[in-house]
Amino acid sequence: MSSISLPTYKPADFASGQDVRWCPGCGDYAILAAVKKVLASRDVPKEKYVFVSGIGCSSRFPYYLDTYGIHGIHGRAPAIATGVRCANPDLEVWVITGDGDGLSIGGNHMMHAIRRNMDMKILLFNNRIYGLTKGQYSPTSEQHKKTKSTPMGSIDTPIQPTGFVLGCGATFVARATDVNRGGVNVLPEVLLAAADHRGTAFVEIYQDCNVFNHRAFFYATEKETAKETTVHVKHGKPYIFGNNNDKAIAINRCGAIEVVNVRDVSPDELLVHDEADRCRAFMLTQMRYPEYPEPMGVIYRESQPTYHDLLWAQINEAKEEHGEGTLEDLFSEGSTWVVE
Amino acid sequence: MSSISLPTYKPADFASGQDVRWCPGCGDYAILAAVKKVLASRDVPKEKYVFVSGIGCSSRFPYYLDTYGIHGIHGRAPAIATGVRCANPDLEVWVITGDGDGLSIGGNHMMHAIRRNMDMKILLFNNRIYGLTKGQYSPTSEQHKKTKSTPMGSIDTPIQPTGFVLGCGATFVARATDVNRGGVNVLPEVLLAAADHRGTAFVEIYQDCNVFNHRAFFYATEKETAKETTVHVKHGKPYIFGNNNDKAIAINRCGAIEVVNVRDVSPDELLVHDEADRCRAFMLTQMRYPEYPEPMGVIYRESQPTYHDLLWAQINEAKEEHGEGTLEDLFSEGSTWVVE
Amino acid sequence: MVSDAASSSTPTHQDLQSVAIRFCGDSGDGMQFAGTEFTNTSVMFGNEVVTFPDYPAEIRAPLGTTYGVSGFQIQFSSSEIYTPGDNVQVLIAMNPAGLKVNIEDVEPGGIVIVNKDAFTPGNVKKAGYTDNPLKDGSLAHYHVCKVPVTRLTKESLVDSGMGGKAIGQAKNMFMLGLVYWLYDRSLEQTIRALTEFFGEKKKKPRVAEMNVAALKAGYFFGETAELFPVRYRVSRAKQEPGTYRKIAGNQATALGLITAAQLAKKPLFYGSYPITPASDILHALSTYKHFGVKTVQLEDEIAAMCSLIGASFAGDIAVTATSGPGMALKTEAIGLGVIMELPMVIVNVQRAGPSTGLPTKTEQSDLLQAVHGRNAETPLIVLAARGPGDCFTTAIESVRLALKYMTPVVMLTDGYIANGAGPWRIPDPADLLPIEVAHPTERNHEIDGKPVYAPYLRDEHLARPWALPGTPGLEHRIGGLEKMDVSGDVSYDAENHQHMVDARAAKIAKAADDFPPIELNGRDTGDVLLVGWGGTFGAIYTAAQRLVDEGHRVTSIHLRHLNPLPNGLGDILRGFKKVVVPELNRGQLRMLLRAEYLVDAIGINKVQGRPFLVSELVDRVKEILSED
Amino acid sequence: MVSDAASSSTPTHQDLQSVAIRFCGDSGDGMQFAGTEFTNTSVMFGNEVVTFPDYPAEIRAPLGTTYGVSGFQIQFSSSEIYTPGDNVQVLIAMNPAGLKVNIEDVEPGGIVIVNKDAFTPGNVKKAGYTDNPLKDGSLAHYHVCKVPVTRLTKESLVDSGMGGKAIGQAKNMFMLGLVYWLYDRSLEQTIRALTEFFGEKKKKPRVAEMNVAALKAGYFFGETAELFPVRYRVSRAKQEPGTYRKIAGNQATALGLITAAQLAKKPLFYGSYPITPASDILHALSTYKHFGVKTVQLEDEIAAMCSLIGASFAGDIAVTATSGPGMALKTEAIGLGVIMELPMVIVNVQRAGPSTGLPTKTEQSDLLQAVHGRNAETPLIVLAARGPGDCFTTAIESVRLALKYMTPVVMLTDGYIANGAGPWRIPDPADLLPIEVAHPTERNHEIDGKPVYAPYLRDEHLARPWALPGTPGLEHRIGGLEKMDVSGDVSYDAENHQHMVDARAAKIAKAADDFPPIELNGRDTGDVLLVGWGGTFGAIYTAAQRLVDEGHRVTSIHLRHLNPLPNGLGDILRGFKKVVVPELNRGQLRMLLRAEYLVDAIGINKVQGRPFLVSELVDRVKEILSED
Ligand SMILES: Cc1ncc(C[n+]2csc(CCOP(=O)(O)OP(=O)(O)O)c2C)c(N)n1
Ligand SMILES: Cc1ncc(C[n+]2csc(CCOP(=O)(O)OP(=O)(O)O)c2C)c(N)n1
Ligand code: SF4
Ligand code: SF4
Ligand SMILES: [Mg+2]
Ligand SMILES: [Mg+2]
Repeated sequence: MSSISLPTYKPADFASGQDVRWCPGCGDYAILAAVKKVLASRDVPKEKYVFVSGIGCSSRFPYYLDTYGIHGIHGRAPAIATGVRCANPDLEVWVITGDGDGLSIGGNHMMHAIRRNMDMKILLFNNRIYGLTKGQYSPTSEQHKKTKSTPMGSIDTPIQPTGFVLGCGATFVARATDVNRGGVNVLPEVLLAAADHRGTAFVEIYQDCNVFNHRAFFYATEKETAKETTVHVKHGKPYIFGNNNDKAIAINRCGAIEVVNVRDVSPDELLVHDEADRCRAFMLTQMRYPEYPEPMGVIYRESQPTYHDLLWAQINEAKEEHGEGTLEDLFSEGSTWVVE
Repeated sequence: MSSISLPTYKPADFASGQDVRWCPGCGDYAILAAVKKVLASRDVPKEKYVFVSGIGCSSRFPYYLDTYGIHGIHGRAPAIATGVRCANPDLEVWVITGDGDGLSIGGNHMMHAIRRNMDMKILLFNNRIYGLTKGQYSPTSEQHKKTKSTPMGSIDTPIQPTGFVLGCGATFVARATDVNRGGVNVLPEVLLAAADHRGTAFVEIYQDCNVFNHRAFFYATEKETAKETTVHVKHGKPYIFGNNNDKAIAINRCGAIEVVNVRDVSPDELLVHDEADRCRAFMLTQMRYPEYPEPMGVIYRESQPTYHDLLWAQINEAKEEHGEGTLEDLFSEGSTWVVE
Repeated sequence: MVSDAASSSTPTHQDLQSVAIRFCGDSGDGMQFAGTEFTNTSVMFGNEVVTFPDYPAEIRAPLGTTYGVSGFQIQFSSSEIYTPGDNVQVLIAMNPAGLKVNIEDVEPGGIVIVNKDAFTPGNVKKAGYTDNPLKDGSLAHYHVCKVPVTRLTKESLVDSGMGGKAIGQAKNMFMLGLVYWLYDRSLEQTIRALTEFFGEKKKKPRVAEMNVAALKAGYFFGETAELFPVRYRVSRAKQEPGTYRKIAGNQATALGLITAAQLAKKPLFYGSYPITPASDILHALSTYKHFGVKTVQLEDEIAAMCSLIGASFAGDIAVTATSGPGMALKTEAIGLGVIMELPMVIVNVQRAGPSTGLPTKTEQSDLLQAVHGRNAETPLIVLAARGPGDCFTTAIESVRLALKYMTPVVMLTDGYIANGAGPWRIPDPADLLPIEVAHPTERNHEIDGKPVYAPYLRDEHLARPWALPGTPGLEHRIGGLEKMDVSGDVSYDAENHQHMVDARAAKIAKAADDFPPIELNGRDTGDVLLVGWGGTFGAIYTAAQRLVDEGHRVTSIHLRHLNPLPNGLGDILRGFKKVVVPELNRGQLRMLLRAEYLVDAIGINKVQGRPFLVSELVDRVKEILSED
Repeated sequence: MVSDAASSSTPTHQDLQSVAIRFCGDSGDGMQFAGTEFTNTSVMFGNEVVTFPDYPAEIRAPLGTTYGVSGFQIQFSSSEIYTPGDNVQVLIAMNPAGLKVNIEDVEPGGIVIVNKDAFTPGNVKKAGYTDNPLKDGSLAHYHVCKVPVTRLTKESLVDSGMGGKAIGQAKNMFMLGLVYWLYDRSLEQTIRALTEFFGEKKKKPRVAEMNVAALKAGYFFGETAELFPVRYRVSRAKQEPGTYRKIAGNQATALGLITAAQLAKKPLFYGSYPITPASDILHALSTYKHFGVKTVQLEDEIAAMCSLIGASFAGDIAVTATSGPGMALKTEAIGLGVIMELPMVIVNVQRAGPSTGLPTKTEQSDLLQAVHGRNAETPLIVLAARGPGDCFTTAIESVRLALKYMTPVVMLTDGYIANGAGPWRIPDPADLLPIEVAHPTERNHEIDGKPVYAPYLRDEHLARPWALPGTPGLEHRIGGLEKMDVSGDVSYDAENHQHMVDARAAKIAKAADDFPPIELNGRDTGDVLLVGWGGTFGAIYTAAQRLVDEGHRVTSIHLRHLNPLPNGLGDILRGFKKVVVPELNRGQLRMLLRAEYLVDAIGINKVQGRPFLVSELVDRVKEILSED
């Protein structure tokens, strides 16, 4: 469309030059690499990006990208990003958070950024543990997990992030893994879709914490199991999975999810993924390993006006109605009188 | 079961004697009366009740009940109640909150109390407005609403409380209206069910704020409309509603909700309410006026161990394993040596 | 003396210098409206005016109870005044509860006008009286006018075709009309206001008409009933020439913020969460979208504060306002603002605490929180406004300092000045100094011969540069970890930490060089120096004047700048035998002055949710003068 | 002098009074473990020991970089010591980065043992050296032992059947073995620890065996390689008779809290959210469920603090711990605790700020936040522990005061003493005073002749009664609104507010009567009084001793009680020409002392994330002594 030639980037152009300080083997490295690739593939000049994070291992992310960035305080990245978002509609805002940062202390900002459809991409690095503080359980840790703070096993029921954000009214919900040595590596596809979404794009990324919760998601990333334990969802495509692509997801008469054998259903009767169906999406997010395959890819997407679109619309409307405000107008509003 | 005779109460026994200071015509009065009735109808001695609230008109509630009570700080009632709950398993804990208190500033504590299945009843008085601070919009206010803080109309998408708490993993979700001049007054039934639930019982109550948001829920409470705009859900019973009881809720092949005419379906084919189906419950909560009738009654209920049950179980297990701790044990743990 | 509406005498005119009058009644009685209208009429007439609205926390407290009483006090004068008056000369009581709560503040011989119809046995009892005070002789020291306001209002509106309830709500206008008559005021302003509010805004022209009718009926009743032996006149005050309007503190704050943004040629971002008594700033600002003002109501005060971090980073003038409990929640994020060295203004409209406290009452007890209430060494600038109109000036200065020193600034006001109103001389926009802001567009430094953007390279004021996202080549990342001087990289280096802690402190300390010299109200030596800050200005100033008039060697100063303290303050303090610090807290400025200057400052402290009375200060200073 | 592992001489024994030794290397090199084991062995041997672990914020910072260096310093002694030592006599450096960062702190002539194998060109460069420091003569002032630790460890474990990675991880044990040999220490304690940790806890007996083998190999290498001309002996310290154990500050806090709960015969509720360096208290307490301890990890610090309100209301001993940013978040709810007058303890393990700051470094910069950091007038008790073992005592006193005065108590520790460890003499439970707690079971008051429960009827200490939910007849409701004296009903009354504000303040002020008298380290008059608080005790005490030894008229006191300040402090301060306040902040206690006593206190301030060196204090005090 525009004839101005945009810079073309290589992923390495997005490296900030700071030494990356995650533990060797940390899943965060793979995510960083994938994000750099996606940024390089897009038409957005790098000075337009603002990466905002909270506190946690994952939240160190902005330091490693040569864009604008804020390493905030614990749990508050969506709120900080809201300020950035409202101040300048030309920027592209990404939030990087962890399962503790984004869902424990920061759960409320997450909820409200999402319900407001605040235009930002939120990548939640879910390693089911507090990494930076050295291994306490997090809101996504499985019940009975033994950690530093739960030597007898945790007694909390974990939150299910994608289901939670659907309940908050999210307009874009996706899931991917940091790496994939088995099935399809959906991370690039999901990141790109998130980047292109207008509104809050929520992406849960299963991330291996090599030190405090190693192998937590190996069922979903390793060759031996990935195809049986995950299902790659794509709009308009049936929910087929399994080592032999022989299983599919169906919905029974009462509206409940079932796993069926592909051979038992005629191909055109196979249920296909409808990105725009929130209730279906909710069902998909309730499918948990090991009972069900877990959905990967874009689980839900709808197009809604964003908060800042509406904000600027009101500003413009006000200016049209009242004219651009001047100090003279401002001061002399209401009843005035003159003393000579 | 027990032979000790329990006190029998009249609702008036639960009046604290403090003058009730809500505005004339406020929906809170009806809720207070209903709660007093339910308390009086139960076998629990009144000193066992602790009512905890945050800040807001609704949060004045505990002052008016002659039980133990804490009028807390804004948004924090579930967290305060968590402390009460863990300290003494014999008490019965009720949380009273508003749409601002419980879902704006307090959304995070709401989410976590719910996911932990912290044993408490949470009554959320939803008047879709900030009452106490004189009329700003709240997280449940409809988009475009003009309020003191949104003179051009609010631009936030409202949160849907029952859907939100289902996404948080709630084990009990119900809805009622403060009064009902049309259909069935489900408030007593819902309060009683909540009282009897072990775990977090979340109850949304549509409440009229006579001063700042009058008539917000009249569609659901008034004679002319209530039967068409609400559907009373009961476990095992079909979803029949309408002035002539001629409409019902069904689920289509793709798992989506539909309104059907009762005559078009054979009676035994009518979909019946299954309290234990979370995905169904989520669908029900997505039904919003005016497109759909809104569900009233117990939308979801499941039985899960409560947080404090598990907490005490660990304490008892530890005591069994290590014996009741003594200071001698405590001090002399690990390596010690003696200086003579 | 109790005169009945029926009794009569011929009124003559008497000139007064100033009058304090208080309207009171149930919170549904429209006393705030009546008081506001009386204020408007008086300021437009040309009086000096100071107001003090005082209302219960409940939206509509139960009728007839003392805790449901809503009051509005106005002092209007032909000379300069700075307080709403210690006592009132006139009390308008719409019901027994109002009378009960307020009668003590009426001067002996003062006028008390009551709505006689409201003194039913039930109401009398509800108010906590055993006997009807209109009958038991307890009001003998006052000039009491018992007017059957309810009945007269009804009768005067009998032809309006309105329902009884609506008519009942016009009582306040009847009463106001009567008071207008008594002080020889024009009804014009109020008639216009009623027409605009009910007629145009609410689209209820008949309600407007009815209220106008009641207003006039009250006025005419005054004329015909001959209740009062005299009518009073308070003539115009000599004011600086100019165009004036009435302004309340919160409104002035809003206007100041917009003005500052315009002067800086930058958009104003206001992120906040409602809380009494700060919400009115949000309400006001949200009506100025055509000034490019963005008001965002967030989920809580933490989010509000954090939104400022983001908005400021991205280049807006970022402001929030709150009150005590909200301020507590913001402190963590304010610390982030301090270490990121981003400009922003946090307005704290103080209210009585602790905790939820007395949410609609005033207090000055958040000063130490503003100065010290964050983890670690987090110096920032703290200013306080002294009165409603001064909120405008203070807001502009707050923004100016925030931008110049790249720092969060806390601006303190309080419930008393936020809700109180007075006349405000409208400034000429051309007289306002522009606020300079520069955003780098080029790399500002070299490392190893390569040009880089160094976000912590300080200027002569020790302020760092403010490069905005969107600027090519200046990409940088900052946050809450300690950062390396100049480069802004994360640094755990010990000496660097010391350096940065010291630099942040030095920057704030240096800001004092920017403050105007302290103004003395009086001579620079003497027996007592009164040192005040914030909304107590009027009472302290007036008390000092009165003490000087009585021949005492007393001077007062009023600090706008509380951190850093202004240059030269120590010398001023040392010029006086005694330093006395009146505050609506237990001695917070006093503690700062003692620590800084080692002066044995004495406090006059009051923590009652109400402003000082001038007489309290005068009496206490006299005691102090006579001690030793 | 650089001796190679190959060179040899016959070692003799030399007795030393004390030695400071520092282990350093990559954060993955197991330096914390080695240091801890050396500490354990030393304390069990009977030395006085003070430790200072210092590690980077990253879990596993990139190998070989200077910011990834992890250090652990121990001073062990045959006489009383209070600090880990300003400089070290021995440095163990596992890699070039460790050497680079730490070499400056080694005394001239000190021993430097390096893992020669780690000095590859790549590592040397990564550490920021241009040349290999082992070869360029830059270490000429030290006794450097270059040991090929990697190779020797490998060789010694070649038959272990373990993989190269596991073997590589045993290097630290080889090095530790060598050091044990040098200081003539038994391997017993560490062998037991390795067996317990790897063998029993981790169920990896082969890893345990391998580490034991490496440890022994290191020891034998010392014996055979004859690297050192002498071996050193630091004999047992004279300690008070009793049973001892080693304890770190956070562990002592945990034990103190449990002890206090047992002394009060009440359950301990601990509600918290993880944050470095406070999390270890949570970790420790969560292993004591058999003491009835309830540890709840909440969603954030606000929830944690609020859970204390609920738990305390319901009758538990309610405690939380956090650090700076978390403390900021708690302040609103602490205010609620103050007005509800509920007992609870908030532990703040201070770390370097502002904001996230330097999260693993120590600082004392939250004192003013503890005292003033809440909205409105919210007085509470503030205590600070002076060392690891003292955390135990301070925790008990905090609980005791909280219960007696029905108030939140803030207990300050810091990263330095929380992680640092020393020997602790185990008290005899019978010597500990019980803590009395009474819960009313009967109505305590009458109103209009009817018995009622009055939750704000104060006792002789001005404390209110603590009736628990579940008690029939005492049902009551309290919260954050100001309450009527005695009855506890909501009250907006002005005089009552004044009374309650004053009563809360008076109650806290009175608590000072409970504090033990201030102990002077030295005479009660002199030239300089050093006033310290918190974790700087060791450095200040030692500095004062040294100054006295050098003939200066110096005394030191160390305050445990920071709010209210202890009785008699003013008199003590006035006994000295100068009052000097050393703090790891910019002068927070100094400001409190100046304000309270109008003394011109001088600060010695350091904000570098590290503790004071004794020499820094000594030098600075000498300067001060020589001024004027
Ligand atoms: C207010 C506050 N509370 C607590 C902390 C300590 N803290 C830092 S990161 C973190 C949790 C990290 O977990 P997560 O968000 O899952 O990130 P990860 O390290 O696992 O990537 C905590 C509790 C803090 N920095 N600030
Ligand atoms: C920390 C804090 N922020 C803000 C407030 C002000 N405030 C009191 S109640 C309230 C909202 C009330 O709305 P809601 O919870 O819906 O209760 P309602 O009054 O409508 O029953 C607010 C914003 C406060 N008391 N404390
Ligand atoms: S602790 Fe875990 S999440 Fe953090 S950097 Fe290391 S491996 Fe990654
Ligand atoms: S403001 Fe609304 S919610 Fe509050 S008491 Fe009045 S009617 Fe009820
Ligand atoms: Mg995590
Ligand atoms: Mg509400």
